[in-house]
Order: sequence, then C-alpha cells, then structure tokens
Amino acid sequence: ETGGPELQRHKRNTDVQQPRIATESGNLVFLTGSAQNIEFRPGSLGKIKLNDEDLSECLHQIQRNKDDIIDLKKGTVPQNISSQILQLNAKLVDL
Amino acid sequence: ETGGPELQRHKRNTDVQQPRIATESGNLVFLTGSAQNIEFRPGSLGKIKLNDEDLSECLHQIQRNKDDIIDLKKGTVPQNISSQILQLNAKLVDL
Amino acid sequence: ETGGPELQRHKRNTDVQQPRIATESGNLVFLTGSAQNIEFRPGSLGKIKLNDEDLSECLHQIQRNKDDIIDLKKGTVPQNISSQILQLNAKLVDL
Amino acid sequence: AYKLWVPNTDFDDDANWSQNRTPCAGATVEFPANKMVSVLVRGGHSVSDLLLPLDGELILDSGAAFSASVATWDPDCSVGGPALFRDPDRFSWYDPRLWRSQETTRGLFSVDAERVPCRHDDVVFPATASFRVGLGRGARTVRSVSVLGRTFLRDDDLAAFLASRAGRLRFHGPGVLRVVPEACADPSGCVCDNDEVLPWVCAALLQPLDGRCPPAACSNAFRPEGQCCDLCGAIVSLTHGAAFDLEKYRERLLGTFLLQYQGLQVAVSKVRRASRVWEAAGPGPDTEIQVVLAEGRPLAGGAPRLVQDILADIAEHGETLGVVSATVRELSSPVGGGF
Repeated sequence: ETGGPELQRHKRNTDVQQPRIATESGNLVFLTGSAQNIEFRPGSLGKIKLNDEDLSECLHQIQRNKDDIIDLKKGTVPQNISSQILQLNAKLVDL
Repeated sequence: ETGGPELQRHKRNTDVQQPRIATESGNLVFLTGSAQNIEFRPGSLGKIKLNDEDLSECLHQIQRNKDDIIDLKKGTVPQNISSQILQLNAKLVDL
Repeated sequence: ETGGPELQRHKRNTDVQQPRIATESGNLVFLTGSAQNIEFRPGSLGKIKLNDEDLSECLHQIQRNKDDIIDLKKGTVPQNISSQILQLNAKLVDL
Repeated sequence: AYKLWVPNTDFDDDANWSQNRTPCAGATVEFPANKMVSVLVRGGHSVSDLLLPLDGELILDSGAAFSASVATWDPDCSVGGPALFRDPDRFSWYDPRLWRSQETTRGLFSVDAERVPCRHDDVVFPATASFRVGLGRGARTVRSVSVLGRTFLRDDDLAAFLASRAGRLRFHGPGVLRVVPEACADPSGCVCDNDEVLPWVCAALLQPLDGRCPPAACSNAFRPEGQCCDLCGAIVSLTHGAAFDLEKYRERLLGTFLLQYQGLQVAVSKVRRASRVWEAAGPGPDTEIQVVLAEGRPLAGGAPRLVQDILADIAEHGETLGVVSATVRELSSPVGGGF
C-alpha cells in the first residue's frame, strides 16, 4: 500500500531532470535537463572569473571586436592610399 | 535562544550577500552578492569546457581577433593595391 | 575507531586532488586537480547564460569575428579604390 | 511480492554524516575521494568548503542550494572537524534490515532469508532518494528491478543500465543481478530460493553484533529454515495439497487467531523439505509450508496454545484449506518456565 504513492512520486521526479553537479574522474561537470539552462548572475560588482580572466570583460571585447569589424568593412580607405591616389591624379593633370 | 538572532542574521545574509548555487525550475543558477565573485580554477593542465568547446581557447581567440583588428586599423595596405600604385608611378615616370 | 582508517584513506587520496567547491572571503570558487577540467553541459535545448547573455551565442560571435577578419586580411579592396585605380590606368593609356 | 530498498545516500539525511547530523552552517564538507556515489540534495546548505568524490554526483532537487557562508556560521560547527559523508559502500544487498516488504503488518514477519529479495520478487529502488547498493558476490535473480522510475523486465536492459554511469553510481561489487520476469504463479507459494546466500544474509545482519546471535530467552530454542538466530516459540510444518493457498492461509492465521495472542509473530512460507537432514527420506512433495510462531520479548508464552489452535483448525478444515497433514517440529519452553 505504501508502494503506490511512493512509486507515483518517483515517476514525476524523473520526468523533470534535476540539475546536477557531477564529477567524472576528477573533472567537475555541471549538467542540466534537456531544456534547462545554466545561468551565471553575479551581483553588480561581482565577477565571474576563469582563472584570472574576467568573463564579462571578455564578452564585452567580443562586442567591441564585432563593432570594429563592421567599421573596417565599411571600407574606410587607409589614409596613405587615398593620398597616393590624389597625387597620381595630380601628376596626370599636370602632364 | 541564541539561535534566534543568529538565524535571523543568517537569513538576511543568504538573501543578499552569499554566493549561491541554486535551482530554479530545473535551471542551475550561480548567483553572487554585490561584490562577490564566482571563480573557476581548473588545474594548470585542466580546461574549462562549454559542451565541447574549450573556453580558454575561445578567450585566446578574442584576444587574437582584437590584435588582428588593431593591425587592420593601422591601415596596412593590401599588397595588390600597393603594387598597382607602384606600377602607375612607374608608368608616369616613363612618360 | 572508524575515524582512523577513514582519515588514513583520505590522506592517501589527496595525491589525486578531489574537485572542490570552496569559499574564499565570500567568493565562490570551483577548483579541480592539475589535469582535471571544469565542464558545463546544459541539455540540448538549454543555454549557458551570463545575466541575459547567451554564452554560446557569444562564442559563435568570436568565430564569426575571426572569419570576418580573415576576409578583411585577404585584402578585398574597397570598391572606390579599385575604380579610381581603373580610371588612372585608363587615363594613362589615353595619353 | 515486492521488496523496497530503504537506506539512502541523501545529503539531507543525518544518518549519512560522520557526526550523525547534516553539515552545519559554514561547515567543511568532505566526501570520500574514491567512493562513487549519487547524492540527492533537497535543502539549502551553507558550506565553506565542499570536497567532492572523484567520481560522483550531487543531484539538486527543486529546493536545493549551496551557498558560501560569509559572516554567519555556527560557532559549534568547527568542533569535531569536517563533516564527513559516511562510506556509501556500507549498504549490502544481503542485509535484511535494508529492505521493506508489504508483509510488515503487525503480527507477521519473514524469516531473515526472505527479508531480502526472493527469486519471484519485484525489487523497487525509490527515486525519491539517492542510494547505493553493494551487490556482493554471486548472482541474484529476481522478477523485476525498478530504478529511477524505469522497470527492468529484460536482462539485457538491466545489464546495460548497470554498466552505464547511472548504474555504476548506484550498484557496485562483483555480484551479478539478473531478471527473469516470472511471477510466482503457484497459489500455494513459491520457494524464496535464498538458501545459498543465507551465510551472507546472516553475516550482514549480525555484523553490528560481531557476528554473534543474542542468546535466546528460552530452553529448546530452535532455528527455522532461513533464520539466522535461534527463536523461541514453535514451528508447525504443513504438507500442502493442491487446494492450499499461502496468502489465504496467512490471512486466516492473522485474522482468526493472532489477534488473541499478544507478543506472538507468525511467519508462513514455502520451504524445501529436502534440506531438513532429519527428515525421513521417502516419497512425497519436496516442499512444505513452514509456520513459525515466534515469541517476543519478554516471553508471553502463547505459542503452545496457538499451536493447539492451529492443529485443531487443520483437523476440522484441513481438506478445505488444502492441508494434508501438520507436524509440530519445534516447541520451546521458557527458561525455568512453569509449563
């Protein structure tokens, strides 16, 4: 008789996969169920550090790199090229 | 009786200041207080991996990208442009 | 009496470092042995999030940035430069 | 019949910790490095240091949390050193104290060998708790095994699970566990088939007593088939016919007689007759029904009267009950008793 509800509860629990902190041959592994996230929410002054690197700082650098690349792609011509071409044009005009 | 204020203080602290590993609807959440960090320090030969990606490798790539962008910004002229301009100059001299 | 062998065993095991979740001045620190990893494995539909940022998305951006930089380095000449150089050539031919 | 595994490896269970209490606020917590274990965490815990096993897992239930203690810690907490998680390998499949069956009704008991899973039992490990089982040596066969909400009825499936990481976290030892999905189809009962493993069962049961049985409180104490230590009371052996129904007979004893006898417990099961060395060799069934009447402590002395009631009942209703004959095998008397 006690088996009934116990088994019932049992069933429900396995459907939602619980997050786990696992160790595998000394490796530390964080796992979640199929649609569940792993989230880091440091306080406003708190950091997430990977060894000595600040992860938020790294992520900001990714964005800055992206922005720089967009600028570069816009084809802002290197200054010395522009000036050389201007000089060439001038010389041709002077012929 | 001494437990009263202690627990009280404890309570307040867990709400605000303590870094925490918690679960929210099956998500695994790492939280820190306003000025506390979460730090991951694998051994010197150990890695930090997101699924199969090596995070340190990713972070190095960010730095490499940044360095490359600095180089690109310096306006190092693409070789074929330089050579074309040299040819133009030569032709003009030969006139 | 059981503590004896238990501590003994512990001693021997410290050669292989146990993964550790520690506190240092209120910071939450995850540590592994010298060749051991720290790994994050959300479910197939789960994400790794830093506050509201999707970390996997960030890592993809690193790769996209890298690809973009490679393209930029190949010296794809900005269009207006190419056309100006073509014009110069044409003028020289017409001399 | 099913057998439910009782002990757990939960973080929140006091019994799993060296000081018989869960780690206090700010504790240093230490798991044995080389013991694989799966540990369910239900509550919130404030720890200053958590040393994990090299292979294992902490499963975080919905209310679970680990927080790093900052300013608050229990001043008594550092007394006695770190909170050590007790050896998760200490639970043996063969330990009768670690199983529960439906026969825990007051007045009924099972002999020790039948308190661990029998050949036709369904074995259930509750997934509301984490656990670890030492399979010991040898091969065990049961009807089914339920683990983590899955019921294994095929041997290949069970073997694959046991070899998986989830399986290795929960089952260990060289022993082999098999399933043969045959229920006991005989209304007269099925032999438990644990004779071979009785030495292991008794070793596990008597381990806290240094392997010695407590002295019986009567003269003529006896040891029933499948029991580790001597009992006081009586054994009645029944030769059963085709109409015998073990469950119905058990209920009959419980309902008709047992309520009148305080302090007496009854175990009814089918046992192999051949194993009794003093049995007169001859034709007949190779099994019999062992009815054990066990006196509690202090001795109430009701066994002889209950034996008479049982014999009288069989004399009157034997044919209906499917009992061919009944023999009183053992009958103890109190030490210096006035019988």
